[in-house]
Amino acid sequence: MTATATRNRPGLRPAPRAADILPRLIAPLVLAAIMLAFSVLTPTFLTGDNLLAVLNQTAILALVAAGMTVVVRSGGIDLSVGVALDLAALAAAAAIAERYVPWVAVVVGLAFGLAVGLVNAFLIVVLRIPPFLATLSVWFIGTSVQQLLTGGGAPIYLVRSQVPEGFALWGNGYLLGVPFPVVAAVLVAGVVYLALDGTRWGRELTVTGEQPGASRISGKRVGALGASAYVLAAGVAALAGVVLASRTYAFIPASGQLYVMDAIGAVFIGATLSKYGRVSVPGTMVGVLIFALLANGMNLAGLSFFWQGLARGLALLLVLLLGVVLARQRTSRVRPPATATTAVPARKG
Amino acid sequence: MSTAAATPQTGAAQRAPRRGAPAWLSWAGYATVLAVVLALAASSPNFLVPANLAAVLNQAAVYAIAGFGLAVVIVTGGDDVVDGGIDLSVGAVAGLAGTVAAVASQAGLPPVASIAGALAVAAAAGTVNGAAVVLGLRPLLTTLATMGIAGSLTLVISNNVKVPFTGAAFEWLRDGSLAGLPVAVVVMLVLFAVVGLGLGSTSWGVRSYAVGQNPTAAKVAGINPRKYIFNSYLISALLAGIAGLLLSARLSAAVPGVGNQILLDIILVAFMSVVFSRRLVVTITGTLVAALFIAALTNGFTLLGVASQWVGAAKGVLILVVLAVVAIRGRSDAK
Amino acid sequence: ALVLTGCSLKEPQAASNAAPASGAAAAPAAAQDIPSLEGKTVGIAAKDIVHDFSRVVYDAVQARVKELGGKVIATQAEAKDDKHVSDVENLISQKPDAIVVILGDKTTLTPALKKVDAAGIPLFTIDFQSEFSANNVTSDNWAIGSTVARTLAEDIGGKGQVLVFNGFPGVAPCRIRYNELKLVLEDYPSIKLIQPELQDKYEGTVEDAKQQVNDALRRLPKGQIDAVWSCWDIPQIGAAQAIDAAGRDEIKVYGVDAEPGALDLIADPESSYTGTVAQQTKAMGAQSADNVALFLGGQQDKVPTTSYLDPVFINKENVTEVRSELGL
Amino acid sequence: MSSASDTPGAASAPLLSMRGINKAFGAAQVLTDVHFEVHAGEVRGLVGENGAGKSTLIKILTGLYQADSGTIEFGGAKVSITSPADAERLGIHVIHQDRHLAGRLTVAEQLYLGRSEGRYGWVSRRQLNRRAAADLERTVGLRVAPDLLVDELTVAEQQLVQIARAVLAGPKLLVLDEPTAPLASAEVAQLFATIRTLQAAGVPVVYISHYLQELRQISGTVTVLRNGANAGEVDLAGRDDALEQVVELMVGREVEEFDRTRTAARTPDPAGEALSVMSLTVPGALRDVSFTVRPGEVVGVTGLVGSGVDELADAVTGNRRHGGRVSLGGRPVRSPRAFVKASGAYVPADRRRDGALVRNTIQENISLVALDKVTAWGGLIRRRAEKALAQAQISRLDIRPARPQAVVGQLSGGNQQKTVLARWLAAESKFLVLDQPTSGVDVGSRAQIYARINDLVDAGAAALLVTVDLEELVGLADRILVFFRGEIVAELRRGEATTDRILALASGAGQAGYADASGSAGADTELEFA
Ligand SMILES: Nc1ncnc2c1ncn2[C@@H]1O[C@H](COP(=O)(O)OP(=O)(O)OP(=O)(O)O)[C@@H](O)[C@H]1O
Ligand SMILES: Nc1ncnc2c1ncn2[C@@H]1O[C@H](COP(=O)(O)OP(=O)(O)OP(=O)(O)O)[C@@H](O)[C@H]1O
Ligand SMILES: [Mg+2]
Ligand SMILES: [Mg+2]
Repeated sequence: MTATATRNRPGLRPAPRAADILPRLIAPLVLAAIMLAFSVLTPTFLTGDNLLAVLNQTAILALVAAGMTVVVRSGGIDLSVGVALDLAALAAAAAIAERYVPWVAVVVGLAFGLAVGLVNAFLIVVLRIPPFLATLSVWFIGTSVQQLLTGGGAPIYLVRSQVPEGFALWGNGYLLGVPFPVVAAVLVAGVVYLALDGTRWGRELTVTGEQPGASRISGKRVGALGASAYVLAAGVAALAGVVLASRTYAFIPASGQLYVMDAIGAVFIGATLSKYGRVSVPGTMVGVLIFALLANGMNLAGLSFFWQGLARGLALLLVLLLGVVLARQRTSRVRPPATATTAVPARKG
Repeated sequence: MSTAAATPQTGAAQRAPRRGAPAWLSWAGYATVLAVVLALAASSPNFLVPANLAAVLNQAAVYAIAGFGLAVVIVTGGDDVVDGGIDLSVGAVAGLAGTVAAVASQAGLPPVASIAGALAVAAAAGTVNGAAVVLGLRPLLTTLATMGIAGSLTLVISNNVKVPFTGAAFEWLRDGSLAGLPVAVVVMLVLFAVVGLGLGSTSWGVRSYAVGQNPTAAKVAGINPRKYIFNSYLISALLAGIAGLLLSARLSAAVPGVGNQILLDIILVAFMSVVFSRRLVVTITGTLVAALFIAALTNGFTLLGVASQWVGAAKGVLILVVLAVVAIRGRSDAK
Repeated sequence: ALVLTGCSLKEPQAASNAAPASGAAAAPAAAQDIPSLEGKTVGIAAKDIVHDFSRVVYDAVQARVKELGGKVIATQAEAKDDKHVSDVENLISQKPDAIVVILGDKTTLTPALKKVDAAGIPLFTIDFQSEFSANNVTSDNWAIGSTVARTLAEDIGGKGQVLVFNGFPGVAPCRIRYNELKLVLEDYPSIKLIQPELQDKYEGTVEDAKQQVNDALRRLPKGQIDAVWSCWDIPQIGAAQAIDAAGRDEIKVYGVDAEPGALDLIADPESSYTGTVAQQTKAMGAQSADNVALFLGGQQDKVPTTSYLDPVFINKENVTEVRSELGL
Repeated sequence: MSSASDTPGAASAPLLSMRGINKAFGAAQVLTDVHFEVHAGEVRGLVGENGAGKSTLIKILTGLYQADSGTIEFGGAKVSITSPADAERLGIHVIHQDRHLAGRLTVAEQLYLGRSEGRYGWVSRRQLNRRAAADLERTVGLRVAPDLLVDELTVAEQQLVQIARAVLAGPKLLVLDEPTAPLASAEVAQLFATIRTLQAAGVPVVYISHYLQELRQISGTVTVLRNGANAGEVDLAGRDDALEQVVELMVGREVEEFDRTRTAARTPDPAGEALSVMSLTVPGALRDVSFTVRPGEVVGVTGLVGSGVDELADAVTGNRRHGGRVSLGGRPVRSPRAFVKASGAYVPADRRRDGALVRNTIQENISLVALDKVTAWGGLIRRRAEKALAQAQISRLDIRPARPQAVVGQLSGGNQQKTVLARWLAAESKFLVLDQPTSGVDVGSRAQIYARINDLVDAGAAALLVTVDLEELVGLADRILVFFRGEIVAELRRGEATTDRILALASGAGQAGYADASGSAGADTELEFA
């Protein structure tokens, strides 16, 4: 009885229990398991060389996913990040092909990507079209725009020897022995993390995403906050586009689409790190690494691509199932009560 | 104090004031679509020709049928982007079902057995989705995983080459007609009637909507949400399987990777259906109209001779116009 | 493309031999005796326009039809079989005087082409053999496939291991070239195709191929890969970039289509990109349009079942020369 | 009143008997060895402070939660209830404190959901609507179009739909968890009539409420929970000071001040103007409403369901489109942001949706509006300052648990409400719009909330209090505006307002002979609004 009394005493912090924490560590644990498994399976996997190369390969996805995290935090989703990435790559590559100096190419690339974010923000915040449908439409339109800007969809190739150093660096340079794309991804992820979880903007964005009504009533600029998320995501995707153009010395239409689904997947894998299913940059990065190391490991182990989707899908299901099974002991998630959902502009009774 | 109970509700003679969106607003979506289609008809004499309309219906069938399934999932799981119901595996399951049928019939199985096998595989995929979601996995991630698995299995059994879909039965599916309509269109209309009435006019439908909007409310009302959610994924996979069979018949072959090609359009038609409902919820009728609208747009642009580079943009903008009309409508009666 | 102004923002080294993205115009031959297409409408259905080959052909047919005074309705299917079928059906509704189909697959497209035939619309194809086609303009893909395979085999001295991109299943030329590779290698028992084969994707091809090859390079250290084969150039651009960056100069890379990006790499003596095949894309497009005109102009006898245009093999020696010759 | 009903209880076996119920959420033990019995034909009260575990006990009874240990007997047999469907099968029907409704179903669909939406599974909407209209009118006296969406109803109407749903099921045991929180007196009276009808038919009712006066009206015995354990049972009919005894058991100490009426009358600055509302119109809800609120006064607003008071709070705070002019401190209010910028505060009625941030900590909830006080250069939030800000409010309002890092979604309703209020106190808002501020809040907490409101107003702030709790209204407000069908029908001053009079006016009794009913207040109103 005395135990009960002390436990109920206000102000006393309940000790965290393993059952509380374990389900939330499932993604990192699976990441560790993947590393362990592949380092046994293939000798090359656990070498600094390979791991650095994996990081380098995955930097673009990491950037896109970091942006996606912001949008999902704001209560939306962005299917058009691929378009932002492509248009940025297109503009940057075209500028270099037209012999503009590197910084102009980068600025123009970012501007093109940001334009996509502004269009999304307009559609979703001003016209109040549901994010899923708005960004899907932008995807269709963006594909078309790429064709219109490239004479029907011609790739833009840059001759390696003629690409100025200042542009080639973005995709191929090194900083203190670390590939530049990795540096960029780490920096961007760090800044986005800090912004989301440490600043006023991030706090207000989170609240707006989860309970728009409460945020409005508290005097927050709900529209501007939502808009900022789409613009930021597009901006980060645009940076990824510049890196891609620099790295491949080319713009190939529709290259960005490759990252959309993986980014969404990584973001939601990361959500398992939170008790409330809240997405976060560290979680997203764990998701990104799970995807990247799985792909790399399977390639190194010589698994045919016929089977890779199967293996990846099963691994994903396994992570999630483990998380759920471990969370069984816990209570249900706290969720804001059903509001008029995101597919529809909020109504009031 | 209790004396006040004498006249609980005064002014009983007056009618309750009417609130909410006026009924006519629910027609805004239809009106916009109709306006676009009429504009197409006015600009091309070949549009409103029976043969062309049949072609449009035929092209819409696969997307509409798979869209019905996805609509059931969204209705039952809720339309929240993050936590709501979604089935990303519809495309891949359609592709897998088509491939299974093609491989089976190539191996000499009779058409009925091939089709049954294909639907059984689709049902298995639906079972995995349903079970995982009921266990508490996020639909988006679950179906992303099964999408990969189904795609992978398609590669494995087809060896990544097209598998011809031969035999009289499949040719009939492709070229035959019933009551003057292509077979695929008849299948689409029958499924529209079955799923549409089921979701719109039965207890199952009302309960599915309730589960999707507030699972706790459904639970409190004595409904077992899990049953409905599980079934929605099963239905979705089966309808995807049927769509996949019709698609393979239409292409005369099971095409590896075709699942990824059709996924986005299926998602589009299901979500777009919201536009055609007063409650702003996903509906089967809306899904059918959206599928027909998208097919009519593609067809219309070809008839108008719009350059291919412009088609994607024009389609996207018109879809946005329809969405915006409805979003603004939703806003006018909010607040 | 994209045009920006403001000269101070440009790189100082200006002019010189900058390679533009798309090639200069190559005038179609002998316009003299081709009947006009005045008042005629030609429907065009391309499978995709993502790579140079199909896009240039697509543009060339349209340009030539317009030059001959005809009207064009052009569609492209974003490499989706279903859309390709729909496009052809939609073209039939428009009742054009002729339909040109660029690339495609016999199995999936035949029923639609049958409808074209039934509607009495003459059908022309490019790089795609069909029983309903009045004329197919194509390179000899069997020749392309076997020559690339032979060249590869000889270049690596008749033995070694070859990394292969598993080609698009639905694209007939790809299938033919892959089958030719296998056929040729029957006579080179010491050459092995590395398993598993790599995945060829439609989207994000360069970067994705680069990653796959990067991983493969680490899996198979020096001496275990001698060449990389693909049925088209785009993945090979990524492959060559990965190989060059890894300094694995023992590996040779072969593709088909003469993508400008591939030609740039072949022209680079440092690069592992060894060879590709140019098809006379502009000429193919123009030829098809000319055949349409001849056919509709009543000169059906002048239209052969197949018009072959010679492919040109490109390697490090002849790349500069061929480029200027063909305007690539 | 109804003391006759408790004799059978002692004699016969109880209909429901919950024994030795234990329940923990994570490390927090919420129920400890709780016993609870209900006999046929009785109205059993269940009371306790916020967070005492009442709702949790009920959720275990309906299968929404599973007890960690303990047994449930119903109708003499041991039962296992693992889902609400099990409970319904036994005939146990519950109106939960958190309204659980499917927002985009129609009223008719929601009314029969899970039960008999149609014949043979086939739903005929026309028939369903006709049936629903009749059933709603008959059981709870609610008149709304049955094809409206549930989302389009007011909170009170939604509550009535829920009650009707349970009554229609022909329950063997009806549990009402805070049923009257959103209801005005007339609706409460209707509800009581319904309960008595059930009781007469032998159906027992469990009634959870913080309105102890209500319990005195309808209940025989109340069970008191404290800190998740049985604190005792009190027969309300037994003693004169029964209610005081209940409070004592609830709180675990004697409560000296259980009187909510404030003694000193305030004298607001007659020239000052905090809020000015001119010709406010909300289609379908409010017609040409004008009034002002001066610094240093509390203006109370009340009205029945459909009188427009809910829309009033939304409109005044910029959360609902409206015609006419609203200004706060001289600045026009067109958006919630403008309202907050003008130092306005809004405690909305729908706490869990629009008030508390359920996935955030107490600390994050409290700092939301006052973020600039704890934000350093670059927008970085200073966690230490934030925590201090929260801690101050936590102790001021006695929020429990007193941990800034506790997640608000897991607090009891009353503590959630205090947290929402704390947010505005932390921001030092000068004008409060309070919509049902103590809905679901226990006696002790309520006193604390009233004290804080009074402190603020005495310090020169002003408040617009929208409430259906007439005692609260009379106790707190300096002036009271009574609404009927979207218009102000009377303005009463402190002293001239009694609950009976307000009730009569709110139910339209003053309409015919307006001047008679409201006396001099009528003239005042004329002057004020002319
Ligand atoms: N899902 C949950 N997870 C964790 N804790 C919970 C949960 N639900 C309730 N609690 C805790 O259990 C305790 C009892 O809550 P309960 O809702 O039963 O109180 P109550 O007596 O109904 O209070 P109120 O009068 O405010 O409604 C509270 O401390 C609350 O924080
Ligand atoms: N809202 C929040 N979001 C993210 N992290 C937080 C939040 N609040 C606190 N933290 C972090 O959690 C950790 C514990 O925070 P808390 O304020 O409870 O610390 P404490 O144990 O009270 O220590 P202190 O002595 O610093 O007050 C700190 O590292 C803090 O930065
Ligand atoms: Mg409670
Ligand atoms: Mg601290």
